Amino acid sequence: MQFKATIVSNQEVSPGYFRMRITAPPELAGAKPGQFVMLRVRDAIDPLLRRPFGIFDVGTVPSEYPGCCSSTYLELLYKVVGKGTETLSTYHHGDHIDVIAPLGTGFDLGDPEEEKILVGGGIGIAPLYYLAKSLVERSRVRFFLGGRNRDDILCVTEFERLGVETYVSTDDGTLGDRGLVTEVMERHIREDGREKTIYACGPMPMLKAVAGIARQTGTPCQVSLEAYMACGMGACLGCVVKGKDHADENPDYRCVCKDGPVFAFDQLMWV
Amino acid sequence: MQFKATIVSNQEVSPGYFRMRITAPPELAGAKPGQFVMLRVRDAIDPLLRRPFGIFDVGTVPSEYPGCCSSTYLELLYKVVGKGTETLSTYHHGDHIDVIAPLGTGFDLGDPEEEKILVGGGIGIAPLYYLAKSLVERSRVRFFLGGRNRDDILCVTEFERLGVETYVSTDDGTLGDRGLVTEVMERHIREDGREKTIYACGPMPMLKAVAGIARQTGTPCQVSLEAYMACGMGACLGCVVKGKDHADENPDYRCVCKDGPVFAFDQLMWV
Amino acid sequence: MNRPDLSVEIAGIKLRNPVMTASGTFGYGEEFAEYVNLEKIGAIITKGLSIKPKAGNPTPRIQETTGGMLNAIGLQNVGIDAFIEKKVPFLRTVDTPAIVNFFGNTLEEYAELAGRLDTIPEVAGVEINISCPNVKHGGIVFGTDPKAAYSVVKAVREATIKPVIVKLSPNVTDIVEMAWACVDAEADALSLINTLTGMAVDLKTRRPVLANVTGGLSGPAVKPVALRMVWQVANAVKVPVIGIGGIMTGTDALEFMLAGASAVQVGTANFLDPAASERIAREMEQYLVENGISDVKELIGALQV
Amino acid sequence: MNRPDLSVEIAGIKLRNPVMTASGTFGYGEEFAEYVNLEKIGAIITKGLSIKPKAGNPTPRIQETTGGMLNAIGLQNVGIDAFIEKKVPFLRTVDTPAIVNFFGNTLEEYAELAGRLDTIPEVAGVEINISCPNVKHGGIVFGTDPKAAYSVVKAVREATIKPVIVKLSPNVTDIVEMAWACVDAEADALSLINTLTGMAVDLKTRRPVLANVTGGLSGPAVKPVALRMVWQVANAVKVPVIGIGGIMTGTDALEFMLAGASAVQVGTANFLDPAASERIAREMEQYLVENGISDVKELIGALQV
Ligand SMILES: Cc1cc2nc3c(=O)[nH]c(=O)nc-3n(C[C@H](O)[C@H](O)[C@H](O)COP(=O)(O)OP(=O)(O)OC[C@H]3O[C@@H](n4cnc5c(N)ncnc54)[C@H](O)[C@@H]3O)c2cc1C
Ligand SMILES: Cc1cc2nc3c(=O)[nH]c(=O)nc-3n(C[C@H](O)[C@H](O)[C@H](O)COP(=O)(O)OP(=O)(O)OC[C@H]3O[C@@H](n4cnc5c(N)ncnc54)[C@H](O)[C@@H]3O)c2cc1C
Ligand SMILES: Cc1cc2nc3c(=O)[nH]c(=O)nc-3n(C[C@H](O)[C@H](O)[C@H](O)COP(=O)(O)O)c2cc1C
Ligand SMILES: Cc1cc2nc3c(=O)[nH]c(=O)nc-3n(C[C@H](O)[C@H](O)[C@H](O)COP(=O)(O)O)c2cc1C
Ligand code: FES
Ligand code: FES
Repeated sequence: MQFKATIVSNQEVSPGYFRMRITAPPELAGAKPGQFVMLRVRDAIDPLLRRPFGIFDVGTVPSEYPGCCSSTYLELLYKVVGKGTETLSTYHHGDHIDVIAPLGTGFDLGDPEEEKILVGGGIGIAPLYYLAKSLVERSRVRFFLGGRNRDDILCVTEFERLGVETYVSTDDGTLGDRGLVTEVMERHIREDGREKTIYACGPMPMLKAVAGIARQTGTPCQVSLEAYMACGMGACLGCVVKGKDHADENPDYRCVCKDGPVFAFDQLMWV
Repeated sequence: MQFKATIVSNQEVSPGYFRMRITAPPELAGAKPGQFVMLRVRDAIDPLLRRPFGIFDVGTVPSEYPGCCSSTYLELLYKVVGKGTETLSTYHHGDHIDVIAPLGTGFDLGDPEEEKILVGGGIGIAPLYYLAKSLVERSRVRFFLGGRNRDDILCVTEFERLGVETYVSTDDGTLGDRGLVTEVMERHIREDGREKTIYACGPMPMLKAVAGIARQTGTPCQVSLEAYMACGMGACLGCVVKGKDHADENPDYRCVCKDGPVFAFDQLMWV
Repeated sequence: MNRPDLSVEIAGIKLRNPVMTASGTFGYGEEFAEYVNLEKIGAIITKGLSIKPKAGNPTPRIQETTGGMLNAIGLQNVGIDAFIEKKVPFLRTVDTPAIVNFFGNTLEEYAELAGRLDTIPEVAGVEINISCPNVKHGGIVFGTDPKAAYSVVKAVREATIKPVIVKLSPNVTDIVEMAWACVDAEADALSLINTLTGMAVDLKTRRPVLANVTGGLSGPAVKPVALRMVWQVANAVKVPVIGIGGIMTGTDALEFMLAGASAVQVGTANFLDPAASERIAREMEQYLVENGISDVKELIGALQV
Repeated sequence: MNRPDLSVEIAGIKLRNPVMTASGTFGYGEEFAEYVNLEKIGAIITKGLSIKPKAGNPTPRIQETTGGMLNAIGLQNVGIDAFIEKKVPFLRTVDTPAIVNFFGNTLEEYAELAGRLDTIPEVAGVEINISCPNVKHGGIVFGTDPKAAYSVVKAVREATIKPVIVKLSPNVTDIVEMAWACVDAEADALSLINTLTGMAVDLKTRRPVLANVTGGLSGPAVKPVALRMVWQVANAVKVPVIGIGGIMTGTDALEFMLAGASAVQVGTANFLDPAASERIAREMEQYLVENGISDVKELIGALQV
């Protein structure tokens, strides 16, 4: 659905990373982890297109006035990389923004009995918090979180507060283990033989490594992808990725916006 | 010169009309009445071009800190008509804006002995306040101010405080006399035989009427024109008006930005 | 005042208002049903169709530019069989004309597809894309050479009795010459403009941003070019002209009508505001009401030059 | 690291850096002297010149559009006599090459003007405007027909030994064909793009905004089209190509160089930021320093496709 949201708060949580809370209609309380929003950053033509962001969290707070109904909010976590996110970062409590949400399919929460392994690279943790929140009530959840340096490591406390075991690694060793998050994750999951599912979001090289590990270890794995998007609703075909059966004569393109952004890793063509 | 100014204040003085004070380098204290500024409304591409505004006032205030030097300010008076002025109207104390000023030639203050007649239509009064301030020390000044209705009549008190005799008229009679400002002005100036000069700024039909009166009564008259501008410095030739000798074979185009915006009425071709 | 009359007729297709959705920016209608009341717009034009399914270009396929966007989708589409099976059933439920945009790689393909579309009752008319700049053999020749345009329009004309709209490419020296060729071949209406060919470069990677290198520019950035071409063509031909290019508001749409368009298409605007087409129709109606104009057709070509 | 080398040579004209100012947007240099250190830019290209003074079009002559602007100045200029008398003396005082952009109404006028410019020592080279879309007989034919372009370039070539740059119009089906024609006629370099023909309409008055009805579109809106054409032409010809169209920043300029331009021109940007040309040269230098590139010429055509 399309709605005008009011910005509740917009805070820089680490240099260049912001966490923003916006109001939402009650229907949004039903958004699934892994779904995303399209924001119209300004009510003008620059930037022109909407910008996609994962849903970091969804919640409902009781009204401040007794007898009034409660209100729903959405949270986003974003990194400033260009003019859209720069503009977003200037917004204050009380400013308004046009939102389309929830979009896309979400993560499949799967079997509660099995263990859940979450892997996030940099800003790729954005959709994983709401996922962790939904999973941790029913399953054991371990969260592997990596970045180039300590500034890229966000919201560890929030994840730990959920009761999620959190493992941090950075490329330069400035926080947690030194090394790639995928290496750390692989070491841990190879140790035990429990049934598990991997959920991953982050840069493409990380996702490729995760998919490789999933294939080798025979572990089910869901990945959340990014792509340039114009419409966000499966109409423009700008955001496609190749599905596993893709061939030029018999195209199997999937829309990241509509068929995804979450895909089972074995549904995609990784080369 | 080009400089970054800080906005000191930006107040709505009548519905849709704003008065804005910005900081300026000390050199601006030498700006002449009738000169103008080009503002870059946003440091972005929308709006793309700078917007021209007359200088409503210039002044110098002593510093708040003893021993520190004094500081210069510029004031603008503007009407919200489109996206540039709309954006301007949202600025607050402390915001910054890129300015080129002073531009153009100003009014010729002429002989102090003669009487000065100022005629302003709507937002056309913007350059007349600073002019009145400069004239009133030396000459008798009468100011005729017209608008469609009372909301278009601005800053009467400010003019009166200078010691200027102010005559208000509106098309609908909601403030001052009912009727066109040019009719009111004509009635007054025909009454006496004193030497005078007319200074006028406002919409084209008003300026044409003023020029007609000046011609008939043989009164010297300076008009301040508006035009679409791109550069403001005589380079693009976007803003030209026809000079009195204009012919297609022998063009006599004058740049409003550089040769004007103030012209002696008899230097222009009025048809 | 009574509600103003917004209806127009294009090549025999009756539209409740002049706002259609541009091909490739509105999917098959269904995708936008949640955001737009499809029965409040003039017509739905569906994504460019070919006989066989088409893969399109590698990604990245889109890039924002100043005031516009580049796309190099490469005409990915489901092909006519899947269209009939999966898309037509939805269109049948909507009481708004569906116009099918299509293309071929050869004259024969154009004619074959036109023939098959002719048999589908849900298809109110066809729009021939002779101008897609993305596909090497998918229109580039037809769209920039008047003789080729003539023959493709002729071939389609002979294969269908449905109204035939020809969509013109702006990437030509003389748009009027192209328009004449299409009208000579008995096009019922012309729509313009398709996208201007452009390119974006990434300084960091030293590569073109689009995998296809070049792409089609659309959005408000191209509106002045579109208006100019619509004005030129509307002054030169007798068939109705449909204005396309950077239309974001009711005012934009009405400007195209003044320049001579009998209807308009809304493309890129659907991405920023999925309800754009319905909103634009509403804004047009508001304008008519506020200005006491009883019939939008009064404005067609009413520009005083 | 030593300061990187930003110098380039275009048709024998040595430039300290690749940034020139585009004709018509920088007057005769003098107008901007207060805002730009003219000795920090590559070259000054002066306002389009004709033999006799030219009145240009009625006003309004300019209109802002989304991400760009339309102009229909109509080539108003002082004529060659006043140019020599009033503008050359200033240019003489500036240690930066001055390139004179000019046009004629006939082949003979082009040749005559080229001959007169040939005798002025302060003129480092000439840029032929064969592409102005505003004046009915002032370039529209020369700029869109390869044969006419060939003959005008040939006529100029024979009238001057100064470096000859030909400025191409983007309003053509095939820009490469135009480029070839000019190179065949021995142009020393090509510059592109001139403005795209566009139009704006005022709904309130129901009139065209520009008195001339149509005008030339420039600014960031046209950059994708300009980049595409520069890339096409640079890949097709051996002479240096000068990139023009919507350049606002050092990054924009470097993108054009990757696409194959040996130098660039800055037009509309001078209006928003009168110091734009100097700033863009500085930003280019900064980029080279930050990326350890010792010579800007390494980037020319370095796009990996
Ligand atoms: C489904 C989805 C969910 C996303 N969730 C988040 C999120 O939760 N938090 C977050 O910070 N970011 C997220 N992104 C990425 C985010 O959309 C882009 O960072 C944002 O659109 C950039 O806008 P901009 O105007 O600031 O940058 P631009 O000026 O548009 O571009 C700056 C740089 O960012 C890159 N970029 C721009 N758009 C995208 C894109 N859509 N995908 C990948 N790279 C891009 C460009 O290549 C360029 O290098 C998500 C993207 C998708 C597709
Ligand atoms: C020398 C000069 C001095 C001026 N001084 C003042 C002043 O002191 N106070 C003030 O409020 N305005 C002044 N103006 C007019 C002011 O520049 C325009 O109102 C402003 O540029 C409009 O910008 P916008 O983006 O809000 O409107 P836009 O969206 O650009 O246009 C909105 C409407 O305003 C008209 N308009 C736009 N620009 C101009 C222009 N340059 N001249 C005339 N009409 C225009 C358009 O035709 C359109 O109808 C002056 C103009 C000039 C040339
Ligand atoms: C993503 C995208 C896909 C498009 N696909 C098609 C297409 O399949 N067939 C076609 O004729 N035009 C296609 N177009 C062109 C549009 O229909 C329209 O002509 C163009 O975008 C200009 O209008 P606009 O500025 O309103 O977007 C496409 C445009 C975009 C942006
Ligand atoms: C106001 C204006 C006047 C121009 N006059 C000329 C001219 O006299 N001769 C010419 O060859 N190009 C002229 N041009 C075109 C520019 O030189 C340049 O090619 C075009 O503006 C594109 O560059 P830009 O997007 O950086 O402005 C003019 C452009 C503008 C905006
Ligand atoms: S963004 Fe348009 S189809 Fe996915
Ligand atoms: S605004 Fe450019 S010459 Fe006056």
